[in-house]
Amino acid sequence: MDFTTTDLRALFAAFAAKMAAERDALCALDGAIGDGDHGIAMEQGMSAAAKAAAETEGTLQDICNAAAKAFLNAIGASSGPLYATGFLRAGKALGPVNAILRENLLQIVPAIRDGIVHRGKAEPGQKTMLDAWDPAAEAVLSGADTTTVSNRANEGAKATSGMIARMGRAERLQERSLGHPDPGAISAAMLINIIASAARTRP
Amino acid sequence: MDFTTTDLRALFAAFAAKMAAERDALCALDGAIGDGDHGIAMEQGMSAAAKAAAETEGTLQDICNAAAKAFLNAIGASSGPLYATGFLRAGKALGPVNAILRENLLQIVPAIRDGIVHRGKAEPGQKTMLDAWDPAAEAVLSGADTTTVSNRANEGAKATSGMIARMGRAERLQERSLGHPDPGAISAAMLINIIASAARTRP
Amino acid sequence: MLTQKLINDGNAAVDEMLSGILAAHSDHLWRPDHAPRAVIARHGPRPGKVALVIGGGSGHEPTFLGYVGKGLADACAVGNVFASPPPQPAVDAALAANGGAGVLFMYGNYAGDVMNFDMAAELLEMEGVEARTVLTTDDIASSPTREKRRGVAGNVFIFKAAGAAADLMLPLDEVERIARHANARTFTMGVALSSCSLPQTRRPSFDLPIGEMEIGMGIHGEPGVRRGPLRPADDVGDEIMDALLTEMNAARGDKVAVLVNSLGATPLMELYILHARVAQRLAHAGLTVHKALVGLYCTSLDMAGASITLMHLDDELIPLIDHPCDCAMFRQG
Amino acid sequence: MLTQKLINDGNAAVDEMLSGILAAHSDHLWRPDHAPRAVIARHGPRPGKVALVIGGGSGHEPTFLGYVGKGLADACAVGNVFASPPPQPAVDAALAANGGAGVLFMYGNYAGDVMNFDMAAELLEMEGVEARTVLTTDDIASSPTREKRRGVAGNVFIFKAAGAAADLMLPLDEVERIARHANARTFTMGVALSSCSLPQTRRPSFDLPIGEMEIGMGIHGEPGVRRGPLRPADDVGDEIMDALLTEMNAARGDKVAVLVNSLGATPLMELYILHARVAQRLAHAGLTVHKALVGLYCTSLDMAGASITLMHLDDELIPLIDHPCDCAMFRQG
Ligand SMILES: Nc1ncnc2c1ncn2[C@@H]1O[C@H](COP(=O)(O)OP(=O)(O)O)[C@@H](O)[C@H]1O
Ligand SMILES: Nc1ncnc2c1ncn2[C@@H]1O[C@H](COP(=O)(O)OP(=O)(O)O)[C@@H](O)[C@H]1O
Ligand SMILES: [Mg+2]
Ligand SMILES: [Mg+2]
Ligand SMILES: [Mg+2]
Ligand SMILES: [Mg+2]
Repeated sequence: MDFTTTDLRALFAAFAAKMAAERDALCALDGAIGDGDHGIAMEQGMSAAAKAAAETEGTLQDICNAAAKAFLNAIGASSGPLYATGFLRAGKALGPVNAILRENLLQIVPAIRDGIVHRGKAEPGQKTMLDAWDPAAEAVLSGADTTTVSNRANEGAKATSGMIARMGRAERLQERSLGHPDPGAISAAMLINIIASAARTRP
Repeated sequence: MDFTTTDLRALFAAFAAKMAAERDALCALDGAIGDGDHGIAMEQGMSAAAKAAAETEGTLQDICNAAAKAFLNAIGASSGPLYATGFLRAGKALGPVNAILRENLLQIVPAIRDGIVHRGKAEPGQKTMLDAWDPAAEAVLSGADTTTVSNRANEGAKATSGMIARMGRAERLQERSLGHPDPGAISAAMLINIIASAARTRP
Repeated sequence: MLTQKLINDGNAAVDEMLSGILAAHSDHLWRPDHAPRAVIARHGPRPGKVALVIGGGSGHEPTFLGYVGKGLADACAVGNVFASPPPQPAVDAALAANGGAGVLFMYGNYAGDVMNFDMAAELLEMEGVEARTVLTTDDIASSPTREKRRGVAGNVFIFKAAGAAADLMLPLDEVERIARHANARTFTMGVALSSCSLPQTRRPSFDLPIGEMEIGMGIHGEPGVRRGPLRPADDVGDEIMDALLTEMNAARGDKVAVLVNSLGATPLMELYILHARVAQRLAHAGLTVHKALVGLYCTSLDMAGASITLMHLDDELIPLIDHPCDCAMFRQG
Repeated sequence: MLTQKLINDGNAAVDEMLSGILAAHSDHLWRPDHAPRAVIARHGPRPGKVALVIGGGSGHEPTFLGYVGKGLADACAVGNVFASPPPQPAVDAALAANGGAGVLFMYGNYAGDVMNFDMAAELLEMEGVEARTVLTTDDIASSPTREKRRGVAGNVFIFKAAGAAADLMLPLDEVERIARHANARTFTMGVALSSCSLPQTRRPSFDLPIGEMEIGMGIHGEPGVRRGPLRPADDVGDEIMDALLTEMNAARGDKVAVLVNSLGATPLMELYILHARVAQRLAHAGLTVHKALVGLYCTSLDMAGASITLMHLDDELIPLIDHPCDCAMFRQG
């Protein structure tokens, strides 16, 4: 079964719904080691991205580009440039087409990862969203199934609790960042889980 | 037994000790219908008055005058001019002498009352300190004993709960002042009780 | 539990604050050696000028101290927290600022202040210095009768007008008349969103549950007209503006000065959100905003909340409100 | 329970605040129609002048908006609460303020701001406008390494020096050099006495028990160096001054500018008490206070607490710090 522009719009809508539902929990995580707004940024960003996606005619890439721009302009912050760049790369990976094979959807995971790395210059292990995106991307590239991709993302996000932050606001906390998961990694795992579900061929 | 300048200094010290002990309770009463500082004013004022009394050589009147001035300069506020004027009148009542008959000490109650009325222009029933000083003063003038004088003061202070304030900060509260006693009347009753004890002939 | 404050000994708070103010603003302010609670403008007072002397309790900063300076008040008597100063510092302030043209005392209408400043005025008369008094009574929530009202944030505009009149070397009669005129045309109402706490007790002065607000609260935490659920800023603005506009009774095309004031803990973001509504309401009423101040001008220690003041301008008040002034905490022109 | 705030819809707070600011300060500020989050000085920008463009998240008022005006910043890009603005308003602000002599972006050193403003600079280069960037890094508590430090209240002095240089029509190279020089000589450290809460969540961003304080906290509520019992103001002042003086490493006789800043909810009384200690310590260190600011200059929403900033002045910085400026929320000279 194909993954169409309708499905891509639904994917962004699912991102937005999840971020809205998790807003306060993500803010609380960010409050512990950051500035308490990550849930707000993700909710507002994804809501704008979903709206732009819904309103955009055109190819999968067009929709991703519109979502990227809307996400960035709605929020700025750290997440804005990182995900905007990620979505632009996702659009490139999907291509200027109206549909792809559903099993190929997982390819946006490494694409988003690359965009985040390009923009943020972080490395895995520095307690950022990359610690969810990177293991999930590697899993995709090694041909793992959707469940494994999800698991890698979840494990990676969870493992940030044991890391000392080396990027972003939490960097200045040093040892005090230990014991708290990175909010960006937690929200990243949520997004990856949604992508993985969408990549599963429907019955 | 005589009431001497030493006893007068001790009386101011007793005022100061009581106001220090009741500071927070009086502040809480003032917080309900005023600005929350009555306990602080009375503590600081009486502490300054006691210190001035302790340091003043001279007659009973000299000591009262010094206490009045110190009380006023330490606090200002509403209580400052009212009690300063009251203490000046008390000094006049005690006279430029070194001792009086202890049973005559009660005469300072109407004297203080008169000072408060002169300065503050309040009438009984307006929910002020006068509602303790006035019934106590009337009791003294009608020759009542120390216990009765104390009782009148306590009853008068308690009765302010049922009054609508017509003077001072609480005046603007109208009906909302009902149900709360007037902090100035409560502290006044405490002072009157101390005067009444001091007026009892020691065994 | 004690409230969170950056202080040392609560009883020393006012004197330590004054040390800090004098250290920071020695170019604007000085104190006579014998009168540590009298603060005098370095550049305002001069021979032949009416001395405007303001004062009141501490805890309202930048009121009153912050308004001492050229073009505004000449001196200030500083009381304990929420307590009128005693007469002596008011006398000392007046004598230090005296230019031989008389003294005008201005302060908020509170029983304690009236008693203490009246005693100060008596003492001054004994020294041969003529002293008049104008009470500020701008808090419309505190009484239906103008004379019984409290003086609150409107002080800023009222003192400003009187200070400008004095700076223009008008005689005492005129300065007094203008001060009364300015007061009569100034209207304030506020809401509190939290209690404040005194440095000496470090306990909330009163109990205001989360989710409620006190409408018409005074700047010492005196309870207001009523308590009700906390409403959105626009509704709060509307309730206050309805009351102010009714009281002010201005004609379309009239000019006003506006002050949206924090009671201490409410930050600028909220004040400007409130001001957005105030500006809408004034535009809707056909009134022109000649001057708008938004910020901390008359506070109540660490209380959260805000007040709105309108001064109904006229041809006499406009140049006085525009008159330059240079105070430690308020500059203009 | 939701924290007590005078707001309407939390998501609309920044835009409503901007409406209020534009309503109150239309004589100082304007916005391009197409760019509601770009705020431009009415009187600063002019041909041949380097455009100083500042910006960052909201919630720090009067930082950043309040420092837009003649003699200081030419324009400002306004982000959501505690969130860097996206590139577009920074581009719009820069284009509106552009005088043909290049643009200098200045903002605090935060990952988000760096990414967004770098994108803005790239976009500007594509439009043929030269854009440079100087990050402020004055928060000594945030890292032992200068380049990794956050920018906090020291922004006021650092922007001030750069703004004065630009107002003096110095070329871009010089303005940039001076901005770096000013930043390198500015040192800040703060303590928080309470959490803040975002308008959207109205919940405390973090948990700070009564009786404790957070030393070295950032202006977005980022945790600081350590948490400890709340100490008297003098001890807090000493701990901060010890750290600042060690970092600054000035010689006796050197001059400093001082800023004692409220994080939002801490009122002037407490700031001046703290400043009294700061002044003592500076006198004891043999340093001369050339300028002292005490008040709300760089806040963190409704957080209680304060920061102390020292700028180590030299012959180049003194006239720049003294240079007149006329902004909506900050005036001098
Ligand atoms: N350079 C970076 N690379 C990757 N992720 C980053 C980087 N900097 C920050 N992050 C992520 O951004 C998250 C914070 O996002 P958010 O709260 O929206 O922004 P802000 O820090 O501006 O408030 C962090 O939890 C972290 O995962
Ligand atoms: N005119 C007056 N006559 C008598 N008592 C008064 C008058 N005005 C106020 N009071 C008393 O003063 C008390 C308040 O004193 P205090 O709290 O020390 O002063 P302030 O009101 O200045 O804070 C009131 O409770 C009331 O009893
Ligand atoms: Mg964040
Ligand atoms: Mg009181
Ligand atoms: Mg009082
Ligand atoms: Mg943020």
